[in-house]
Amino acid sequence: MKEIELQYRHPPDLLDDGEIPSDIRTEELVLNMGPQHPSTHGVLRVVLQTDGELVLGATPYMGYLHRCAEKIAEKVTYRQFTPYTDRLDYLAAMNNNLGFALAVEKLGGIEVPPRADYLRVIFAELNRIASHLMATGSYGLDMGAFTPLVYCFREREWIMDLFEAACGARLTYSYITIGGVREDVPEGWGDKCREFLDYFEPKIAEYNDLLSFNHIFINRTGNVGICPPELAVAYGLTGPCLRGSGLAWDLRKATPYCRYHELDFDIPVGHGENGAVGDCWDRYFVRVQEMVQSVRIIRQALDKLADGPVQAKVPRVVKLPAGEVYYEVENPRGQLGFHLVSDGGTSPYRLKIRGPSFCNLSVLPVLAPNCLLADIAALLGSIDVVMGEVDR
Amino acid sequence: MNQTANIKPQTPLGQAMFVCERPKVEYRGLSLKIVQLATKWGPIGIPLLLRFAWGIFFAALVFVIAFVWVVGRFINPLLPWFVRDVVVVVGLLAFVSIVAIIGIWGERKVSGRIQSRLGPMRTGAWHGWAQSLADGLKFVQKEDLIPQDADKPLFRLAPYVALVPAFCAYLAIPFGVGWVFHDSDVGLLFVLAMLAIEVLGVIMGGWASNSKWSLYGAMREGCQLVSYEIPMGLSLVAAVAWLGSLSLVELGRAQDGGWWSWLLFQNPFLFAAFFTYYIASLASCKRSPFDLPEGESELVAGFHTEYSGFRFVMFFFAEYMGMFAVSAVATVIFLGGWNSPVPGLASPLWFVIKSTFLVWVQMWVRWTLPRIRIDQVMHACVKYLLPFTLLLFVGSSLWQLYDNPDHRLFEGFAAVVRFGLGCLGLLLLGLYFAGAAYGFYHRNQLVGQMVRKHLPGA
Amino acid sequence: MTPSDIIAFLQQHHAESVVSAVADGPYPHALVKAEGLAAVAAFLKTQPRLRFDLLRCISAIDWPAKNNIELAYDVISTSLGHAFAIKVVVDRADPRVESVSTVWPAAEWHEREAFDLMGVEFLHHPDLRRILMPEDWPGHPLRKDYQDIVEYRGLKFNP
Amino acid sequence: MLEAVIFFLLAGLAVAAGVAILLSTSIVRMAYWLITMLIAVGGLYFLLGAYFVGVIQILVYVGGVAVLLVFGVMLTSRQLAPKLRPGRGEVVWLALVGFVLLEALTLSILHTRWQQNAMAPANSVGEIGRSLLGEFLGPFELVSVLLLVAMLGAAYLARPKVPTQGPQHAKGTTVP
Repeated sequence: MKEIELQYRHPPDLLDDGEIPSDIRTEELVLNMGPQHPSTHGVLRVVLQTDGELVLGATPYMGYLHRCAEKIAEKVTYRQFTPYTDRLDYLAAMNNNLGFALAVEKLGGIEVPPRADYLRVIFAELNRIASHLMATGSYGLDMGAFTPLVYCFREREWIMDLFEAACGARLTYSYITIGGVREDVPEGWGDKCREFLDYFEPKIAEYNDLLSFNHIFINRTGNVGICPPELAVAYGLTGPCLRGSGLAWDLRKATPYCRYHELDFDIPVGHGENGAVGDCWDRYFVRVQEMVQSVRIIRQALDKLADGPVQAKVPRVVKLPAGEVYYEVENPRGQLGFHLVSDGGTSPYRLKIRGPSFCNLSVLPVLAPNCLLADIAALLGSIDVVMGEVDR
Repeated sequence: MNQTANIKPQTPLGQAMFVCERPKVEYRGLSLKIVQLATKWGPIGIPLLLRFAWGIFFAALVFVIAFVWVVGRFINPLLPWFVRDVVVVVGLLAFVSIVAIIGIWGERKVSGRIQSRLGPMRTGAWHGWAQSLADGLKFVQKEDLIPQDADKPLFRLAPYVALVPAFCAYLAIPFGVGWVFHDSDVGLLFVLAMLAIEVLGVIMGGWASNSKWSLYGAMREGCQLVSYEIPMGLSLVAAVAWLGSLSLVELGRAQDGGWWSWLLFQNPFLFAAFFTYYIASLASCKRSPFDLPEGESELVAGFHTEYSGFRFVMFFFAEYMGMFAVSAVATVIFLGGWNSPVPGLASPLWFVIKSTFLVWVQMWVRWTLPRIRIDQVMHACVKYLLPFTLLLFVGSSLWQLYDNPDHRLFEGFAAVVRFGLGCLGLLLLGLYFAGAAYGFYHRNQLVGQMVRKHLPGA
Repeated sequence: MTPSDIIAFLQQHHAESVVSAVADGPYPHALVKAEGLAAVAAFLKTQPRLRFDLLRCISAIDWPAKNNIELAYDVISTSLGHAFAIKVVVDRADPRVESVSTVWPAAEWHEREAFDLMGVEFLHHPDLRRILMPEDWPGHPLRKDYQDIVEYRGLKFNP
Repeated sequence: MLEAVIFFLLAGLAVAAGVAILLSTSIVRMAYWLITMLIAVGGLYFLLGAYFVGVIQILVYVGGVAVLLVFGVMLTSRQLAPKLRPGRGEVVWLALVGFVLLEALTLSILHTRWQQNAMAPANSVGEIGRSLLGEFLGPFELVSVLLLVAMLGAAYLARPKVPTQGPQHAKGTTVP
């Protein structure tokens, strides 16, 4: 059967050292991890070929959450598709909205007022923090530490509160729309946001004490699933996975959108402090450091936020000129790309979505061999896939 | 287990995705009776039970106290030995059940507090104390699932094999002088033997489930327990060699007379042996960071993945009973058992308090640390714990050799070290209580203003 | 390098493969013959002045009116910071094109997706299977003329 | 009276388990029957007042040896429920060997002069320790050397199959 015939690049024969007689060798076991498994973070199925605890090969199978977003896009108008982008990476809905809005604006030549641009930056970065909180917390959970998850959720709740105050939703916002943001933030929202940042910044040190520099945690994640930068680039890894491999590549710096070029921030990269560069710990810690940078960005953006309109003059039914565009933004999980083809109508002729998790996950079969079974959880958690985006 | 690599499934690909028909469930025998009773009386009985939970709780408390008093005062001397044994065993059963029930509730409260939550708050009137009772009722009503290709007799037997030895361990644990079912001269070995049998139930359940995740859990449990028994035993042997007895009652009695006479503070090697024992006992109870057999992020639920209903509860009970049992052994051997910190107040209450504290620390560790990987577990045992405990054993023996009236100078040195160790222990305890008090005082500052309103009971 | 420089550079070295190019507008790209794709891809990746090492996306666009399927390869260089795209047009009835997964391993899954949803066959792909749809799903859903199926494995769908 | 009842219960269990080992075809079941028998025999030791031997029987044989046995059976068996059936030729040989053993046991039981001794003192741990390190010191040390050799052999066989974690993870991959 095709399904369980695993495809190896180089089938490792780790057991054959020429001395151990073959009859006391253990046999290989095919282990079906998922689609429902606590550490696959959704409905991912990984077929593992194992020898005892040693994983010899892993083949991911996706499609359990395939909702045909690209096909739906061809049937609905541009504005109507914004809520569907919420469901791609449901942990970073603001960023998805932003990517789609920017792609449409690029093709339609729509200018966005400055206040909307700064609000977009603020909300995108807040959502980046929320998403990274989820990633770090659930990574602790994958490693068997329950408490960081709850702490991270405690802070995430606050961000959800801020989002709720701005747009009324806690998960699927559809707040950043074509031409700006849907409506202005309520009175005093900026102060609440600052209050949150003041509260949140010291908490990052707390996570580091509790989890990042925990000896067991470092032993579990350091030197595990090492992805050298060449491999990461070759497999199209982006976001924290690529930066964890030591490559300072961030679209917010490389091809700045919104107002990121006016804001001052650093690109954290993995240095291999606790193992080799590009191991799980590096990928994890890049996320923690990115939260600090996001806080910096939000503070600056809040300072620059001046009164003004938050919506450009865009007709109710958006009509784009015929043509195409490929636009990418830096999402919490990597670069989210929209390849938008228009034939001059009111709905996209074709919309291809490049989910960062989709590309990040493709490196799993390469990194998984020679890991232990428990390392698969570490690996998957550090790649931090959201299946809504892999399957779209 | 290995057939899967060779034998291909007969069903075509993707078939399992679209199974619409649910297998019909048939209740038979006892399960049928329980489900019938539960569906008939549950909707009335459970709310009533919970409404009068306080009353029932106090009534039960009064009844148990009266029962123990009457048995101890009047019935016990009159009865033939086997009837007395039955009574004591029933009492012990009640005690370990309460330990497990309170342990399960306590674990949830502890985890809640550590995670700046509240834990169960609704069931029962006060801090959700009846939560484990409600859970028990739920579990009894649950469907008793057995996987189709499971080895059914072994699958049914496994929870008992896990539970019964965990209970049997209590037969030799003394709660005080005279408060022991059977004072054997090999009591310590008996407890260890019983805790060693417990692993059989786990392996049996893991294997009989016919699930690969369960099998992995069983394998991990097997390796882990067999290896960690050695450092655990060696740490205890150091203590046993110090006092020269395997009888738990003797060991406890020898530590009479204040906290400085506890074995923990007798020499630095025993002080370290307490911690090696405690670490090894965490591994033998499958507690975090050694909870690999049931590591839920890796193995779903490990060896009890396929268990549901009351069989699952039995595994759960076995775990909490085992936790208390190893803590009880640590208490008797290292912490002076039922002896009070100041001389003359020996009581079984001290024993329970100390053991509960150790169980509490197990929970504390569990909700703080991540899980170790299996190769690190084995390395930690073979490379570090085992040589270290051997060293402790040798060191403790040498210390004993010199610590006698013939070596005046050394005796003075030993006294100083003992005093220092005692102070260290007290300091640690004081730090702990200070930290706990600080955390309690600042409990409202853990969460922000906007977050706090989401907490239940806020 | 600006898109026009890249196009000029490409036309200089691979004049026989590059059909046409668009240097301005929101989507600068070069249209490449299907036969020359592998060579152009390797050139883009390895040429020191281009170094397009990160394949961002492969998009397949169905054009029933033109009776072809366009494949767009969006690439970016992490070392030089410039972005570009190349396009290939394949026949709609028999879409075949050389796989670029030997140049960019990232293409492997993108090509599987294009195969799955658009029915483009990639030659010399190491593992060309469906990726999102079930293995036995009829048709390629993202084609413009795709008809919704009414039944799949005994499961009836509402129209 | 009660002791006799318990004795017959335990002895019956031990014999039944022994027969069950012979009759069962699943190797895992056999292992569990063996454990049952070992526990029953341990119970007999308890009944005899030899607590130390009984406890050691359970601790070592049930807790250690049997666990490893089950473990090994689980890991190395070819199928999920391995069946063991002797071949035709084997049956003859096994019957012969069994018969000879049975004969030898029966004869030795019949020809032994059974004498009733007083029970050994209950506190036997010290006695055992003294005799082990006194009278039987030579054999004791010999056995420990044997165990050491066995341990070294086991360690040799179980040399790390897990590759040392390091940057060679991605060695097998082709990065163009």
